[in-house]
Amino acid sequence: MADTVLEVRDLSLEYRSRRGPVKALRNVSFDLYKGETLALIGESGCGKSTMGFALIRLTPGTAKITNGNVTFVDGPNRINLMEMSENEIRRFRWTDMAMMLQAALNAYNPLIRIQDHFIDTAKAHGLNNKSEIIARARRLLTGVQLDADRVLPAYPHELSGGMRQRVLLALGLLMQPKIIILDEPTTALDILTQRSIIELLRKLKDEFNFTMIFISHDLSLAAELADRVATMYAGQIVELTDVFSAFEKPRHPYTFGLTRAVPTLHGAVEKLESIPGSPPDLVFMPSGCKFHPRCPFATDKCKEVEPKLTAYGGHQVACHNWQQVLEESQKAR
Amino acid sequence: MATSAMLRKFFKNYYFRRTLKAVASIFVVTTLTFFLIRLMPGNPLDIYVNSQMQSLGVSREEAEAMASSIFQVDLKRPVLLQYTDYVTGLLHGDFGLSIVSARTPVSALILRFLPWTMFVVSVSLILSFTLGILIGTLMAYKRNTWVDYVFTTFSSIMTAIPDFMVATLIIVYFGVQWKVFSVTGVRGSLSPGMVAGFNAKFFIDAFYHAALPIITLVVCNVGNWMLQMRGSTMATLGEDYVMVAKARGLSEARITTGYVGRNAILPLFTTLALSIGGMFGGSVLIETVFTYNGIGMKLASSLGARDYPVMQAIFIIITTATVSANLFADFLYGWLDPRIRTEGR
Amino acid sequence: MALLELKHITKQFRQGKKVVTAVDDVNLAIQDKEIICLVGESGCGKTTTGKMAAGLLDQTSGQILFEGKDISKLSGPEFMAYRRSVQMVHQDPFSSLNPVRTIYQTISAPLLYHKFAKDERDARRRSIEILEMVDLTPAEEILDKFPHQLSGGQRQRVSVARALTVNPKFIVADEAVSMVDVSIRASLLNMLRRLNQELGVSFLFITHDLALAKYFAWEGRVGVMYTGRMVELSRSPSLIEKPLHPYTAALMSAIPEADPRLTRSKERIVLRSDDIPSLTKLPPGCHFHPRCPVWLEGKCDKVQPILTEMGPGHQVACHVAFDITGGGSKISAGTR
Amino acid sequence: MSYIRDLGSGLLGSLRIMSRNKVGFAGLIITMTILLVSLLAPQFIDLKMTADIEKIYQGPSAEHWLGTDYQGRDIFKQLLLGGTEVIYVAFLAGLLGTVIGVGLGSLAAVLGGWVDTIATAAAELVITIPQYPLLLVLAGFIRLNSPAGLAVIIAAVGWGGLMLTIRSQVLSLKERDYVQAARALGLPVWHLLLKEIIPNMMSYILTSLVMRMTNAIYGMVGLIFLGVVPIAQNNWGVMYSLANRQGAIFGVNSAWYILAPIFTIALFQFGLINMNRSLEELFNPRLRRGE
Repeated sequence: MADTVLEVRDLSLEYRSRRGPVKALRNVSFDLYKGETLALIGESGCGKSTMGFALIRLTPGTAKITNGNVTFVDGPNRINLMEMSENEIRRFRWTDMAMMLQAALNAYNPLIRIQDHFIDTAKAHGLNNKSEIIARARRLLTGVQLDADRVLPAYPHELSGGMRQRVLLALGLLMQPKIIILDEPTTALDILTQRSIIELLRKLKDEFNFTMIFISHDLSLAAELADRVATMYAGQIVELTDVFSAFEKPRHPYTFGLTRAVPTLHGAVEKLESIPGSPPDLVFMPSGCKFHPRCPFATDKCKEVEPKLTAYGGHQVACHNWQQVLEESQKAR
Repeated sequence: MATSAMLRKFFKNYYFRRTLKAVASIFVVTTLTFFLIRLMPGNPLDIYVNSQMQSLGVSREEAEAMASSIFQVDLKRPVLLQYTDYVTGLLHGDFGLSIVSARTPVSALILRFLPWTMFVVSVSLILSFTLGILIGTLMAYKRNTWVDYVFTTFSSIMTAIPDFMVATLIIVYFGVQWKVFSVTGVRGSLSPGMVAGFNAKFFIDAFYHAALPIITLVVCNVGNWMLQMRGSTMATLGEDYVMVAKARGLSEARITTGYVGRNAILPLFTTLALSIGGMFGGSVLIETVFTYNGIGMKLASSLGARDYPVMQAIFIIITTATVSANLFADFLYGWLDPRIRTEGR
Repeated sequence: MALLELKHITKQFRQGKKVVTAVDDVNLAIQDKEIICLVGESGCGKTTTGKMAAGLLDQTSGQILFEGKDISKLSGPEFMAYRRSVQMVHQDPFSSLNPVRTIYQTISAPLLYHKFAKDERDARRRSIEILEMVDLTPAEEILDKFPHQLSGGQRQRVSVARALTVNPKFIVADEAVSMVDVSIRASLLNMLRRLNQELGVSFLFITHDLALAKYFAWEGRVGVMYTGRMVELSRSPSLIEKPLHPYTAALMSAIPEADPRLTRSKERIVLRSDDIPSLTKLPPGCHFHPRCPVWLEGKCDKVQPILTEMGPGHQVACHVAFDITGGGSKISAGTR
Repeated sequence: MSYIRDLGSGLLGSLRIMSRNKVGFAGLIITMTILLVSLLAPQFIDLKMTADIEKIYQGPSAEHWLGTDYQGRDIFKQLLLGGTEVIYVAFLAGLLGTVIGVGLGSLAAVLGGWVDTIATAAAELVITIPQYPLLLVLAGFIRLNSPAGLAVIIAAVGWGGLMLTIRSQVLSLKERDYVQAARALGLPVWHLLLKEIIPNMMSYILTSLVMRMTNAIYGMVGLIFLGVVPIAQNNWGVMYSLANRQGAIFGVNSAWYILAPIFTIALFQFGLINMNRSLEELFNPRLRRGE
């Protein structure tokens, strides 16, 4: 197996709310392998974006990491992010692990020029030679197929959505991070723009050899880009496997349900199936398996015992009845 | 050809149009006051003429002649010409004569009283705006802690008490009951015998007399700025670019000033301009309470004495000051926000 | 006679001092019980077309005929009948319902105003029926809730229910499922299709997602729009299996699909440029020619192609497709 | 009967909702108490308070809770009697200003065209002129002799900001999907405006109403203080003004005479401002907690 670059163990996070703690992440554990592309998929409110933040210890609003460790493995060095000081983690962000938010459209300070975003970032990580920073920014912008002369002195509002997304990628590569987390990298973009960003991501990954986690509600993006897919539900990873197994041999009923809910363009017209019900309230969650109220495979055991994410070969799944799900998914094909 | 294109560009220019609008509103205000004084039934001019006829026993002709010299209108000329005379007068800084301080040009009165008020209003504005921004930012960062609650309570109490009553309270408690300062000593805008000059003694004395109105205006206005800045900062803190800046590993100091602070202050500039008018308004009553010799107190006294030319002139001056300040704040806003600055580029 | 016919519809907006043509000479006839999907990227004019079809926006030029009559010439009551017959369901479940009104208030207002219910009690009964029609149960409980108490999917169902109160013949659904979670999207689509089959409601379904269009309108037609113009309009199977316009083909090749083997083996059409032309500065001739991989110099950049019938029920506005008789061997991307 | 019961339970329900915000509910109680007392006081307290030279400027005592004024009259009684007029002017001016602002703003937004152009230009002019000096000058030019007239003038100088905000809110709200949907359903314009649009601006309108009321109190008391408004009747503003003129500031016991109206006005305004929070709960279902 490939080298691990990130080890996540029992990561838990809660938001404070008037109704009680919102358990957005519950004991999430997984390994990220060097050079791979991992997709985190799931519906809104399943905790996938929160996970992105939690991995660089950036907790939005009232959130608090309550448990767990995130270990960054750099050759012989193992660094536990949870033990870093504020200043250490600040420097760690973007130099080793860059997290790019969903809204690339709104990722820039509207009052300063694009070049100042590059300069600010570089300065925060100890680079002070302005002309060197600009030269590097130029190279990166050219690399994402932008006209640096036009983009650098521009204000954010003067750029189109696709351009802003590209600039964000260039900015993300400024410190040459080992890991890049992308939250919904193509969501607000048009299809053709989305396509060119996908191709660009492929090209950059070849060029810079980073490891990538991307978060998306769009299964087709996962099918297109990911090496492995992690399905999240109610703050947990419920299935983690390579991309082909995830789509072709799903063992979790939720993953199975998602694959049946999305139409394809090329291929036969099949009747789509919805997953009944809606995601659970993260304050008052159901007993046992959190998916059981929506699950056609649920048994009494599911109502009582929450299944743990268990590996069967390279395929990890958290379901008591995964064999039945697998069988059913093979039948449906 | 090139010149006409440039001219066209100039006329379409945001700043040019904004200035034009400001000039237009000053013009409309002066015009309205003219017609209010001259043409309304029971207007000040008629009242003045009647009162002169009664009290002095002069004929209507004579009374109207007196009125002409005071109001700077030639009643024998058609109204429209009177109006153009009036506007020409204004453009030359000629506001007519005071009724009460007979034969004193109103412009002289204004020149005497205006600087004191300008001094108080501008110092209070800068102080309360700066303080409000600092405290408001602090409140947003410490939201839902005791710091936040204390300042929120403070500002909600301060908005409940009218500013001139705060002035009264200051006199009652600090001046009379606790004797922190001498109530009679701070009256006026300078101590008796003080000569204006460019020296420390003069400035200290001026500040000493202006201190109470300034304190009152600051105390009454800072709460508003605090709350606005608190709200604006909280909204900005929720913006994606702040989160991205954190993810980029920028230092807390850089984020607070360059990202949060700058963006949060911007919307306050739009209300900054409007608050100047409010401060002038407040100064009328506050100056009266403190008997501070500014233009506000002059307006109050001319109101009581029905000294119409003075009232009218002061009103026009205050309006002009407010409109100009508005204009300035708008320009400042445009200069600070590239989204407006680069419009039409 | 078509239920609703858009004839040479054009819509221009003022953007500052510039005039922007959002919809440029679009023709579309919607038949009784028909499903038509309008597909395109943002700014292509599909939503504007939908709003004009729903009577919520006046066209700058062109005619809209409802059951053969020009709607600008309808009498008061006739216009009201048209207005009720054509309804719209919006995209955003969070802004499609009035946050301060309960579901009952929202549903009952048109029932009572148009006398579909004689009193409050009757309105309540009828509201429950309609909510059940869109699979919202328990309807009794939902009636007294506020929108913020419902999930996104439920809100979209209420939006559909609200449209159904006036017995429409035609519903414009503008990205009606795109902001709803994937897992419940299918049931919404299935519900809409059932309304089409059982109540005979026609649909103009606007979406940016060709796969959704294919699923929803397989028995109907699909229209593809680009920078305000209709570039291809056809029966769905024909368009999906053999797109004739290079833009349609490019879109289809660009879309990632929820099947790793399929999506990774797709042939990609590489465009000559990624820049989407601004509506204020449209290129001459075919608007797509600066990006088109198969453009003909001297023709595509000079002459604006007209939507022409190329096969049975398959119209396309492209010089190249016209030249290559039989269509898209050169331009359509292979599926495998 | 059942109608009355419904109304009763509706009121109770509203009270329950409003009591969720504690500060707001306190404000509501303060405001309501002052309102009730001011309305009822004239029924029970003798209006004619004769001067008593023996009792000038006495401090608080069992007989005179807040002491006496420069003529030996009871200050507390004056407070009880002095609220009606202030509240009346505040309410009338607030309501008028709000009606003008909301009405003109909605009209301009809905009708558009020249109505919009003129109304917007007028509103922009009104907001650039400093309000209070304008009020003073108007009050100086126009002879005022009734509280209603005063309220009208106060309302007339201060509707600009509200109008512009309402206009832009209506412009934005009328493009909202739910308003468009209601339009497509063939619902009439009054329904769109009154049922779909205005309820969504209620909390803003209420805040503005309260602001307008406090501004009116400021304006009224200030005008009385400057002697521009010849109002003979006893009210809090007159008390404050008389106390100033009689030099009540300078004594220890006499200070009660000036402090009493100040704190009463402050309390009333404090109540009004905070009451608003409770009312917001009532009009914004999203704020209701525990749901």
